Amino acid sequence: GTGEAASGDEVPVVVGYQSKTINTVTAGTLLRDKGFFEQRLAELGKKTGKAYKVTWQDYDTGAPITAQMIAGKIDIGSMGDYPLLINGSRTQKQGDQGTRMVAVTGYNARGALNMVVVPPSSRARTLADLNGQKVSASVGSAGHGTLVRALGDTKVTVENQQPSVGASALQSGNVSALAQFVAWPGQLVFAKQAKLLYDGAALNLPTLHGTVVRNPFAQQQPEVLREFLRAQLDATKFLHAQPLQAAEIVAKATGLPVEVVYLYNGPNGIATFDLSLKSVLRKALKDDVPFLKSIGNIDELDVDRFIDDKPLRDVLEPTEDLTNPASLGGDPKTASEVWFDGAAPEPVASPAALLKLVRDSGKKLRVAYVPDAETGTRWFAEQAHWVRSGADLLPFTTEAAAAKRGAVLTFQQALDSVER
Amino acid sequence: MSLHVRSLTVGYGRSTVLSDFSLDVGPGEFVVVAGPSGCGKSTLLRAVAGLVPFAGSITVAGQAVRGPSRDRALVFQDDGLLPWRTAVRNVELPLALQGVPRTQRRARALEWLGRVGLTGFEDYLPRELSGGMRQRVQLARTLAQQPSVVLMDEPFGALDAQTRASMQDLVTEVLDGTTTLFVTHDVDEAVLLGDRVVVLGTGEVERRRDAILAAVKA
Amino acid sequence: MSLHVRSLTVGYGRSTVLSDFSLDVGPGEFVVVAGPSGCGKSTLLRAVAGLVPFAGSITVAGQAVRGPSRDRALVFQDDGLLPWRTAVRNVELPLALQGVPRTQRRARALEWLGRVGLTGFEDYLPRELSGGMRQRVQLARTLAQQPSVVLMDEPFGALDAQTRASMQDLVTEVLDGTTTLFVTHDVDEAVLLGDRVVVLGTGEVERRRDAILAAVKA
Amino acid sequence: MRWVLRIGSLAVVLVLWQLLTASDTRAWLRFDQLPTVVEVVERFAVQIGVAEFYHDLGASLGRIMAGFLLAAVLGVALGVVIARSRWLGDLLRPPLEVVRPIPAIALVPIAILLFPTDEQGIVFITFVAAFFPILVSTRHAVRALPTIWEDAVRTMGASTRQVLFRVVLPGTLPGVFGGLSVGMGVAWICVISAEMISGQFGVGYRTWQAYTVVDYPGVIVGMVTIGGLGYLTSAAVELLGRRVTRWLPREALR
Amino acid sequence: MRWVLRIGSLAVVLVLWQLLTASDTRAWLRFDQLPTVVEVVERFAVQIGVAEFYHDLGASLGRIMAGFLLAAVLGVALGVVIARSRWLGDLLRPPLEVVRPIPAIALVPIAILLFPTDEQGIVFITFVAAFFPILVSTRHAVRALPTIWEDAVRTMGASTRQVLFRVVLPGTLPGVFGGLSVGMGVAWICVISAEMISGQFGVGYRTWQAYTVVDYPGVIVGMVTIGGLGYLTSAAVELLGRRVTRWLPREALR
Ligand SMILES: Nc1ncnc2c1ncn2[C@@H]1O[C@H](COP(=O)(O)OP(=O)(O)OP(=O)(O)O)[C@@H](O)[C@H]1O
Ligand SMILES: Nc1ncnc2c1ncn2[C@@H]1O[C@H](COP(=O)(O)OP(=O)(O)OP(=O)(O)O)[C@@H](O)[C@H]1O
Ligand SMILES: [Mg+2]
Ligand SMILES: [Mg+2]
Repeated sequence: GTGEAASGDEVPVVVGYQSKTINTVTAGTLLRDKGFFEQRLAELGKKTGKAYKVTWQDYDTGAPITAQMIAGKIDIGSMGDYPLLINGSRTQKQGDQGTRMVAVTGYNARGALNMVVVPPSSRARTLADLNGQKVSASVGSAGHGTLVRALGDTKVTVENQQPSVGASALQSGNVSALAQFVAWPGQLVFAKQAKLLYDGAALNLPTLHGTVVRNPFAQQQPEVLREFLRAQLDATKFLHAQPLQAAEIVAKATGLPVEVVYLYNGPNGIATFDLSLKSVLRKALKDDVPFLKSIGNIDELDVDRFIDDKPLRDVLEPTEDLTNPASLGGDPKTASEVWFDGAAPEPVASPAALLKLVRDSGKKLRVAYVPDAETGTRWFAEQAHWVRSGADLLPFTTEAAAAKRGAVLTFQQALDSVER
Repeated sequence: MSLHVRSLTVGYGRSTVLSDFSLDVGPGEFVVVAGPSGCGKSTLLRAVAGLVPFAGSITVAGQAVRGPSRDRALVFQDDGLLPWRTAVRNVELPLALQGVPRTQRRARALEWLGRVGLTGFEDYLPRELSGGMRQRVQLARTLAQQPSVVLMDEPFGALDAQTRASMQDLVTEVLDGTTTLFVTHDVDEAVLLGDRVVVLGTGEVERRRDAILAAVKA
Repeated sequence: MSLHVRSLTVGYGRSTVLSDFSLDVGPGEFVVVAGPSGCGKSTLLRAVAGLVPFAGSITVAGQAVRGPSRDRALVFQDDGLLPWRTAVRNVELPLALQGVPRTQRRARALEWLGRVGLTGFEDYLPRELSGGMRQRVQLARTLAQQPSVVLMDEPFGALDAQTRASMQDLVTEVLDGTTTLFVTHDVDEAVLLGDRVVVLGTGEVERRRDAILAAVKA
Repeated sequence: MRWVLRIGSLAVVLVLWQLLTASDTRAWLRFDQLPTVVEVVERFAVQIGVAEFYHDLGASLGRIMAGFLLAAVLGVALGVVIARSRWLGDLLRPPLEVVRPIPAIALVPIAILLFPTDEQGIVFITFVAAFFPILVSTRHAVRALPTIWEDAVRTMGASTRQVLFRVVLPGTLPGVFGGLSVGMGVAWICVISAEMISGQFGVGYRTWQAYTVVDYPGVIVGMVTIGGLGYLTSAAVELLGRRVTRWLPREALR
Repeated sequence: MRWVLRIGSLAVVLVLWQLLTASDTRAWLRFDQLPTVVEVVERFAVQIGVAEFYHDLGASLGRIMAGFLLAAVLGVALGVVIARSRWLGDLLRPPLEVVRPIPAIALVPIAILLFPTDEQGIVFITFVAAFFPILVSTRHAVRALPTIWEDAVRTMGASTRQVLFRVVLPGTLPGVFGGLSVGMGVAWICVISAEMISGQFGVGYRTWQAYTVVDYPGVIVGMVTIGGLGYLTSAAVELLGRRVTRWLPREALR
């Protein structure tokens, strides 16, 4: 135990995080790299006269973090919505010895954090085309939940695999599709190893990641928890102010391409970073409980008891506002971004303007981001599906959504057809 | 020390090898055991050494035999040397087990090796020695142990006449006064060494040959 | 078949055991090899069997020896039986290797076991047999093989006088006309069986004892 | 009597576990969070009523047996070859020795990318797991084989092949069966890694699944099931081993 | 000459791999998605310039050595005891045999719950991995030991302890070293499972992390590193084994 093992003047704090789950960077990778937590603890130390020693542990999923928290070896952790619920239900038995969710790291109000991708050569256009085929998902993860809800009557065989195992299976052709959470879909699509079949935003159900703390730790070291939340707020503000720099830090620490991190964590990105435990998000968590119970992953969970926003209220004034504080400026429905080789990313007012700029500038394109015309999901312009609508060209994340609006163009065709 | 075997019965599961066999050996007596192949000579020696379970009783100096002891040494018919120890270290072994200090025991082992004619071979592993040489290392090892009862199972079977003669001399000298059971098929050897010859056979007859022996030894 | 050993030199790394040794054995001749313990008798037999590398030449019926062959069988001084095969299956082994059908080879093996006096022990594993019994199984195995050259390394060393005599009779009968090298320390045996005795020694002297033999055999 | 002792010792372990976990003992080792025997037994009782449980058992057993049999044949064959042929030994040992310590889980991506179907990949991983212990034990057993038996059959005119089948194989059986027993154990300890590929069923898959949702009684039911299956399969190997090595001198003492 | 062959054989394997992967061969086995040798070497070149790489090496080596040494001592001791004492054998074998096949990964949650620190848990898992092969090989080696050596020293008055140290241990060394070599290999194949606990560093941890971002060259660099370390440590065990078993008859033939 770390909190209770605090002996003398040294207070150990163990933080568990998932570097690759980039929706949690403000409580993990970025926070660690910027040293905000250590700085704040140093300040606190001056007042309390204690020294604080932070240990960071990086895991690939939420399960080991929960396991370590049950064992009393991790004090503060961060993970996605379903793992959060499992964490809460497993520790609920322990009563006051259990855990509490104290903050959100990031969320997507429509659910675009989860997607289904297929190999580039796949002929499938909609989920229904997967009927009778094998789809890889991590059962009990948010990606799985999205898949099940979106499938409706379509019958598929779910291969329950870890995300990385599923990615291998997708590449080898042993499964027809992969349903996963951030950053898998973006990463596979960016590496041209997959294309997007289904965007979770179509479900319009929020998905989120959050921070949990071990109750005994929160009670014994309330000021440390407070400083953690302050530091998480520091990291969130830094990400809002310096999205590119933040993306580069995360990319370097995780080995993910910066273009993928910037897709999710950049301005108007798929992930909105905000600590507030908004009521829509609480409701989303409660709505997930029956699903997890139905597949036998949890017994019961009192979400209201599990969520504790008192510590957070000491740190900030929570908000219910759903707009992304990291903004590109202009109309968030159309604001796009283009990133030429050797230059910094620059905002463009609309997808059509972006096409024109790319074609006319003659510069080599590194990556470009456009918002889906329907859901607003930020996506790679080159992997988007384009439809002409009057004088305008509209991007869609999936071919199925685009086809409903007219003839579907590739990025290259869209470039060629944009007005001079 | 006197050795008394009373109603000894030894069986190996499917066959009874010795049944109701008795033998008395006086202190310091040298008894030759003879008999046809497979009659149970080795079995008798192993029983006295305490290496096989038996029915009946065996006593040495009044003490019942319950298991092996350093007082009853056995020269095995098969090769009983430890293959990972050189000749000299095999001879050192009983001394080491008796707690003789390292330098002393090496000197004594080398001396015994010399007496069986193996000076120069002390660093050879058993697999580098000839059959007769290995028998002599075993002999040296047993003599170095200085037990009060010596059991020898065809110890000179692989030796040429000349080497055998000098080993016989050695044994006669060293084991003088030591109670000994000695298995051999060589009649001359039996006559030369034995105070008495016991012939195991189908009926486990014991034949006294004291008269003959007395005549020859005179 | 005639056997010619020319300038044979065998060494084991640290020691040269035989050097520049020559020997001629005529077809069907029975040569006894004798000599002090460790002089190289077993080494000579192993060289002729093709089991150790050597310098010089060994030819059998004009063919140079390059490795082991079924024409040159060896009765080992140590126990050469396969411990996982029963007595009869050990005797069957050379027959099996020669492709004799299963039923036939069992019958023949049983017959050979009978001739060495081991009827009733065919299902015993080697570890269940006495030393002399194992030697006889080895003998049966070699005779069953019917090689054209037989090499025997003290095959009767562990046998009592009576059994030894009957084995000698057997060998004389069966190996009549077979070229044989026979190591023994028993002078009577040498005289009885050998057409000629070769004594290996420090100088590898060869001593003809034909005269004596002729007198005894007459 | 012996069976009483054997079963009794298992019972003692269970009682100890129950006591330690139920009393939340925390003396250096911490038993407070581990599930109690009663919890596990309850879960087990539920599991054995579910058809899926038997499906898992069958699937895992089949995979392990396939991988193990392949490994037994190839491991013994290559072990003998490497130990006896200096040339082939020098050729094959370096790559094999470098591949040998590679973790079973690290083979998961390779197995998926290399093999057309999941089942092949799973069998491949169990094969690799069992293969190396068998190979190494066989190699060591061949090295320790006395030379006289081989010399004996060679003077009977045995060919290299006959020496292998008449002497080397039977003579090394005690060591080889040691390797087979270890190989069977290692195949089971890699069953989770292998079945990570599976995505649908198998005891290892189910156990890992329980862990990903931090369901400890589920994990322990999986472990007990694997322990039981592993015990049975190893016991079968050991029994067979005992039967074919009855000739060992020590066997007379039992 | 022998070294040329040994290194040559590794080179041939590498060239083959490069050819198969670079040409995207897909003939039953599918090499098209695997990284080429060149990609892996490039990544390796980057890795060996990073201080963290050496930190990982050191950490994993330390953990493996600690677990292995513990396993060697306990495995040999218990293996001998179980093989020689019928009573203790009946008592200890059932629980041990049931625990033996339990997957290393399945021990991860247990190790987390049971041990106060992560390092202890990691060493525990490597210990368990190496322990059973050593135990089983020792047990089999003791069973195959000729009886005559023991009889010989007992007639010299050796105590049970002396029989163990003078006969059983040296006599079983060939088999025990087979077990140690296998145990070392199995300890490495479980290093990823063990270091899943770590969350911070270690070669196994790093390899698994590379896989969680589907970085195949990174995974293969990890596998090669583990292969190399495993090779070196097993080679050390084998070398030591060869030195202490020079007395084997077959050693004269080398
Ligand atoms: N593997 C070996 N390594 C080294 N030296 C050996 C080896 N085998 C035999 N020797 C040596 O060769 C010599 C002759 O051995 P060999 O077995 O041929 O003797 P032998 O005449 O058969 O003796 P014995 O009558 O005692 O059986 C001995 O001095 C022995 O030490
Ligand atoms: N382990 C065993 N299992 C079964 N029978 C055995 C065992 N050991 C010995 N025997 C039998 O016991 C009998 C006597 O064997 P023992 O070795 O005592 O004979 P021996 O008189 O020493 O013969 P030899 O002169 O040939 O050495 C033999 O018939 C043998 O088959
Ligand atoms: Mg005998
Ligand atoms: Mg000899």
